[in-house]
Amino acid sequence: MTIIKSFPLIGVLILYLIAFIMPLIKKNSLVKFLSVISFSTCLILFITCLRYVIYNGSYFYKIGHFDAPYGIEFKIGIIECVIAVLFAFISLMVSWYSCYSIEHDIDERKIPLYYLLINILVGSLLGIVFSNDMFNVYVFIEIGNLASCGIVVVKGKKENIKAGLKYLIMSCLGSGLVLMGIAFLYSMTGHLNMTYIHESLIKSYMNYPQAIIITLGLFTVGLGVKSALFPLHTWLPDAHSSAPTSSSAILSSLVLKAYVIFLLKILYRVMGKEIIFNTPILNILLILGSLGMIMGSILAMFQKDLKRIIAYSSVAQIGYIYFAIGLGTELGVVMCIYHIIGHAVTKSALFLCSGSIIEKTCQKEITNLIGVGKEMPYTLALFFISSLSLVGIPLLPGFVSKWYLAIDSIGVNKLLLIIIILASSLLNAVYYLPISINGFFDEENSGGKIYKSKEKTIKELMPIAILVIAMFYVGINSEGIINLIKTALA
Amino acid sequence: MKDKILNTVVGNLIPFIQIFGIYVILHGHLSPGGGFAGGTIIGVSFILYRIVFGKEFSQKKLKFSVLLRFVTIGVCIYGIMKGYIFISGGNDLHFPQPPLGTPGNIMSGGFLLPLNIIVGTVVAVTMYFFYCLFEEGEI
Amino acid sequence: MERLITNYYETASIILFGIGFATLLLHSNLIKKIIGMNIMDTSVMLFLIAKGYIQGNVAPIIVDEFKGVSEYVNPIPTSLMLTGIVVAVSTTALALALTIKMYEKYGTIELNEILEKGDE
Amino acid sequence: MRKVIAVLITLGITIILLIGSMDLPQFGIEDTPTNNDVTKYYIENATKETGATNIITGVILDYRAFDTFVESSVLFTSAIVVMIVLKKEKSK
Repeated sequence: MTIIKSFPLIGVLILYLIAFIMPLIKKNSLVKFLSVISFSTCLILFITCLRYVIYNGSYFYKIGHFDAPYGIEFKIGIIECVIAVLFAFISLMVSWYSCYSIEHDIDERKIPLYYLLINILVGSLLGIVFSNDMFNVYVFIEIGNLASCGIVVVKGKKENIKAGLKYLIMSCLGSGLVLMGIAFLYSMTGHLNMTYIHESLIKSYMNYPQAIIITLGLFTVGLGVKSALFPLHTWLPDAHSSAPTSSSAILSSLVLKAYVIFLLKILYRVMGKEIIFNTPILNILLILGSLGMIMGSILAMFQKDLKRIIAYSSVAQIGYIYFAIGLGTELGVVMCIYHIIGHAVTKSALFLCSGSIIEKTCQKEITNLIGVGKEMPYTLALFFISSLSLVGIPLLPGFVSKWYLAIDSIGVNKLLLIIIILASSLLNAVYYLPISINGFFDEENSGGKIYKSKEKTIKELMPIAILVIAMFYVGINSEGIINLIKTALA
Repeated sequence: MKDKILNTVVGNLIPFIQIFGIYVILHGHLSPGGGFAGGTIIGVSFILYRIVFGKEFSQKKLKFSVLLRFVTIGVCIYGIMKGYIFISGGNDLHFPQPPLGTPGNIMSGGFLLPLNIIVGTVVAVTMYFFYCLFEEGEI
Repeated sequence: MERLITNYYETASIILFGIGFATLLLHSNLIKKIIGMNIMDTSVMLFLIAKGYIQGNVAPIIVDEFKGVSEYVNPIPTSLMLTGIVVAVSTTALALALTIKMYEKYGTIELNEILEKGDE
Repeated sequence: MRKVIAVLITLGITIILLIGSMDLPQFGIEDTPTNNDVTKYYIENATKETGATNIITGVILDYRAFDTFVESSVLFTSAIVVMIVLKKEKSK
């Protein structure tokens, strides 16, 4: 049974190896098939590994023959496995969806290269989640950076190139700061393995009072740029709205989250509670998160383009995640991870729905989409259900995380924060609900159009439907998921 | 470029550049250098070839499909070889491995030499790709 | 402040980092921005390399015979930066490629002019 | 105005980093946290365990081989992305 221990590594290697042979394949259908097969294999492997970890506890997995401080190692715990299952599941659904519709977005000869980039991107994100070695994470961040830039520019339009260059420069700035942070940590401790850095820092952090704070600042700003923390989010709307539909779904539901996981690792596994509670870092994250929750929604209200609205809403949701980290309690960390799961499922469903609406009607502006519910009732219904989750209707994941965040704010005696959560939910309702309501009930614009003329076939809507069912599962089974994450933290 | 002196000089120079690159790759585990440095040197020789002899001629000699196959299969073998070592090491299985040999010989160091050669190939071809794409947009 | 003078290598690389950052922010020319990015990357590499240096020791390559553990400099920063250099090369290549494409689409590489022209 | 803000941000970052680097150990001496057991282990055992007399090659291709594997994928990926961006399609 020891072979189960190497399943995470095998998953990452399978994604990379299948990606490497893709440029040699001439038939596009075979490439799509290979991509779907690789993601489903990963999903099976990670689910097996999750079951193993739940029964046997977390473990360290050395890569190669050499033990921890000399070689590189993975740390596989419950949280890592849950996130890995989530990533594999969502990328499987997105690549299944893209099988039917990718030809509308990009040139036919670039399709094998596109699937190659998606495979490499997901592999690198899994690497960031699993790895227990700082420099290894940095290399994974860089490859993810290149691949995510690649899936933005693959369309080849003017605005894609501009958004891609902006994204590349901003995220290079971010990874430069992260590398500087790693250099500071290395010169203070002499280790690159997170566990050993922690042991060494606990002994000697009193010797470096300023350097510790500066290191934390470097990591926060660097990863904040990459995960679109509020004042540093300027690249996100362009990149996410101009990319092909399936790329936007992956970028906003997976890529941003992996960096948050890395920041969590820095805060709790590398630094430890002793150190971070002596610095103002958590309060800063709390303030920036609250600002992001409010400002992201306000900025989204002024947008005309459907995909830009959803992109700005990502800024607001990232605000929730940082808000949860900033609370600084155990429940806060649990809700951060729960919100990562809930938001990933919801946001990918939203992007895929809006992508199919835009693809079929060829209209991007929401004022032109009035009455679209008569033509595409099922797609718009799925969109409506997913947007209800972000607004915060009971049973759906958005509500659960808002509820527990409010309880936690009472727990730390910051009642003002509840007002921020309520205001943010209201603002979400203000810009999400009109889209669906106008789509369904506005009769004027739909005169003369044939009913259901542009609806996608059931086969093409299946991935979105499965994502929405998964969303219900995450919402209804919230108790079980939260308890699972709690056992991992204890 | 149609210049006789240039063609002759470069035609005679390129083999020496390539031999130097191969030397750096093969001695990667014994002396300064290795796959990246040597690969760059060989890549430079390809680029020089393309500058001097022109697009059509070098496209015949260095075909895009062949080069692409070199890179992809090279990286694939790298992944399989290293994956074998990773999994055998991570599970403490001790699968058979090539012998380490006497340090200082070229044929020593187990997988180090083949890995250096693969890295060198990948780097050389990638450098050549970069040049061609930046210059003309074709390979 | 004395530490800044004894740590002159780190001080110089941090100032270099500042120069790169300023280049990135101040210039609107895309090529200059990329140069600034490169200077930043290089300065971080110098910073890390400096961590491995020990005065009077030789490079970690065994010539003829093993001299003893305390005769060689630290090999870890060097090997990390070998990786870092390749990463920087790849990123620079992609940024330059995007710049070429920008020039084809907009006819200029000044960011101000591109923003003025808009997406029409 | 933008330029003044940019200069101020740069100066701020530089000064903050300089303050941070004042805490760090001295440059060029042997008695620092970076020259610890791991370094000594690498120097002592690299030739025995990997067969390389160039210790750096031993470290990047054997002890930290996973880094190098990902790194060659970085190079491969960037070649692919540059190809996507710049390759002209032959008109058929």
